Amino acid sequence: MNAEPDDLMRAIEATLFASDVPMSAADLRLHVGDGGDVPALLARLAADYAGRGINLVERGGRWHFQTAADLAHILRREKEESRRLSRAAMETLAIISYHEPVSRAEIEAIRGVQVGKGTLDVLMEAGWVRPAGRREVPGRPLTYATTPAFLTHFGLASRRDLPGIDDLRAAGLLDPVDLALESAMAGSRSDADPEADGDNPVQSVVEMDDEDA
Amino acid sequence: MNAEPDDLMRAIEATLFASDVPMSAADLRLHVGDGGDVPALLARLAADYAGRGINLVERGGRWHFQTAADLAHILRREKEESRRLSRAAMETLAIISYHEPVSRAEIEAIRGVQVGKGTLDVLMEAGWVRPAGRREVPGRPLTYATTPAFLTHFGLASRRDLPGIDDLRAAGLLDPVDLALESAMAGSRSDADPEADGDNPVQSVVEMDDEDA
Amino acid sequence: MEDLFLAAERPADPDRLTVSFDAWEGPLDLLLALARTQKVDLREISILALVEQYLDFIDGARQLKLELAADYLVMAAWLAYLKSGLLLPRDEQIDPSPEELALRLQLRLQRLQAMREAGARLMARDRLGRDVFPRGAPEGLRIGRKAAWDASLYDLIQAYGQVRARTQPAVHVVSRRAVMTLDEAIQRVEALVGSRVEWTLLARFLPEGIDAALGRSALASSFVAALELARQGKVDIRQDGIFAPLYLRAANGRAEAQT
Repeated sequence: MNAEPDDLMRAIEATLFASDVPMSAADLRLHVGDGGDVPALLARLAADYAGRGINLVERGGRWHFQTAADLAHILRREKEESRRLSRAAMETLAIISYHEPVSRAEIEAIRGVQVGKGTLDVLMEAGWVRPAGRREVPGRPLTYATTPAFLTHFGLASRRDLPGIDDLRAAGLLDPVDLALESAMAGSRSDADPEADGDNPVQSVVEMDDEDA
Repeated sequence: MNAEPDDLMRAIEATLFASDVPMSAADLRLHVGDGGDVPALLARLAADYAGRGINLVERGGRWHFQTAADLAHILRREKEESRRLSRAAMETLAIISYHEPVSRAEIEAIRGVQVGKGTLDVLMEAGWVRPAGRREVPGRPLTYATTPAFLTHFGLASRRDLPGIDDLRAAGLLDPVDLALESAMAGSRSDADPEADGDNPVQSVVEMDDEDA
Repeated sequence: MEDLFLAAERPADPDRLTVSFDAWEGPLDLLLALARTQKVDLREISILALVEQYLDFIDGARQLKLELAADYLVMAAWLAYLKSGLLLPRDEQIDPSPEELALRLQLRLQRLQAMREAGARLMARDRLGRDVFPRGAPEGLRIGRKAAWDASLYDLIQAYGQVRARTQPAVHVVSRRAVMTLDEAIQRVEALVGSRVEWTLLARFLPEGIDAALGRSALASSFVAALELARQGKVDIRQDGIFAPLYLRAANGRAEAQT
């Protein structure tokens, strides 16, 4: 790109840039006029842009600009976003992990609220839950189970490592909702306690249906 | 365009070229990575393209490629002209851009007529004007300001580039009438007094953040 | 616009006039158009001359029986007032002075003119999509967002604990709170008021030495009791102002009847 671009070349450059379709030398002449050697200028332009991030290329007699092929990867970036599971998804995952293989109807019976289809989709997309065959009962419901990736993510050697009901009770995690509500209302744990959010039973009472992830 | 473009510069060039919206340096870093002086390379790229048929321009901190202005005659598309702004919309846009943030009542005070409901709608639909919060005075009126798309469309690097804004300000023509009246009645202090600007508390209240682009 | 104005100045030839006030966006716009005909800088404009121009114009329009919007007439009235103020000898001081009003009008015209010019200059810039063009067919950029789900083992077991806790039968116990019932309070207040003729604070009717919770209940009940007794004509209630203390005494009639 050393040469001083002359007006016709600038016009060709701009026209190709602004056009939404590739253009032949004849198409270009309709815009920039007849007074010059359009093919030669196209060749010069192509040489100017060789090695840059943008290239001028010819395909079947039509010219267009495109980004350099070796840079395609930066135009399509994947970005990882850390997202928290919704409460519905978390509870559903917990039920599957404790009761697997378990059907959707069974999950709903345990949760006490319906399980949206999106909730299971999120868990499967996360790679933590898989379909685990059909149960041989009327309706042949699909059952769900956890995956090895689930164990890996939660740092478990096996499902037996999950704390049992007695452990949960001892940890206060089975406290009836009303009691938990009272202590939450007492205020001491509301703001400062980082777990208060997940803990807050008011939310689980109010939120009847699951918000899908 | 003499220097051999390095990889990061090529990546920036390709990304801006492929993008269908103007991009800030931060936007670019999402694609090209953090490992380089993006602003410096943008300046270098802009210099590379100066004088060509395509230019790299900055508008309100965001960069995009566009055709050179002097080539408008070969590229201009007549159909775009069919949707001309009404005079009311044009004046309202001018008032908002020179006075922002500005309330509807203030716009009406300058134009001497009510601002029709459609006028602000048209400007917001065009993406040039946005609501800019409420003014903390009785009635808490909503104020309006321009958007980055406004700068992009009108080819302004920042609001400081608004045509004649410095002259208008120096002449006191961006001051409210009451304030101008006061200083005119006071007589000795002329409108053009450069000190008047910083000196006057009324003005600093009315022009909330006139300076930021 | 200038043509329209000139036409309007010749009301003698009404057939030629097809003036529509839609051509102006309000009186200020019309004034600015008239001011331009003075062909001087707006700062040197003769407001008096402008006022006359406007009044003539409105007059002409009226003779043509054009329907004028109210705001044009309001402006005309205001300008007529301004004109008389500017012309009459000024012995009496009126506030604001006609000069100030004239200056204010001039400043408003300058501001409108400034914004009108600014708008025109803005529109004349090299506008994207009209004079300069973005790339015709950009490939577009894509950032694929891949969710990395975040959950800890604690979240998991806690969620399970909550599910179980929620589905366990809950036992509700309503704790008993000390209250004074309304019946109790009516009996008490009625008995204590007796035939008392002097005004007595409502608070005096509460039991002594009760705790705060019961005290609040007793106060609320006693207040309602007092209202009920007043309704029955057994007590009078007095309050000297909003939130002021309440006083009770035996109702006048009853007290008198007993004395």
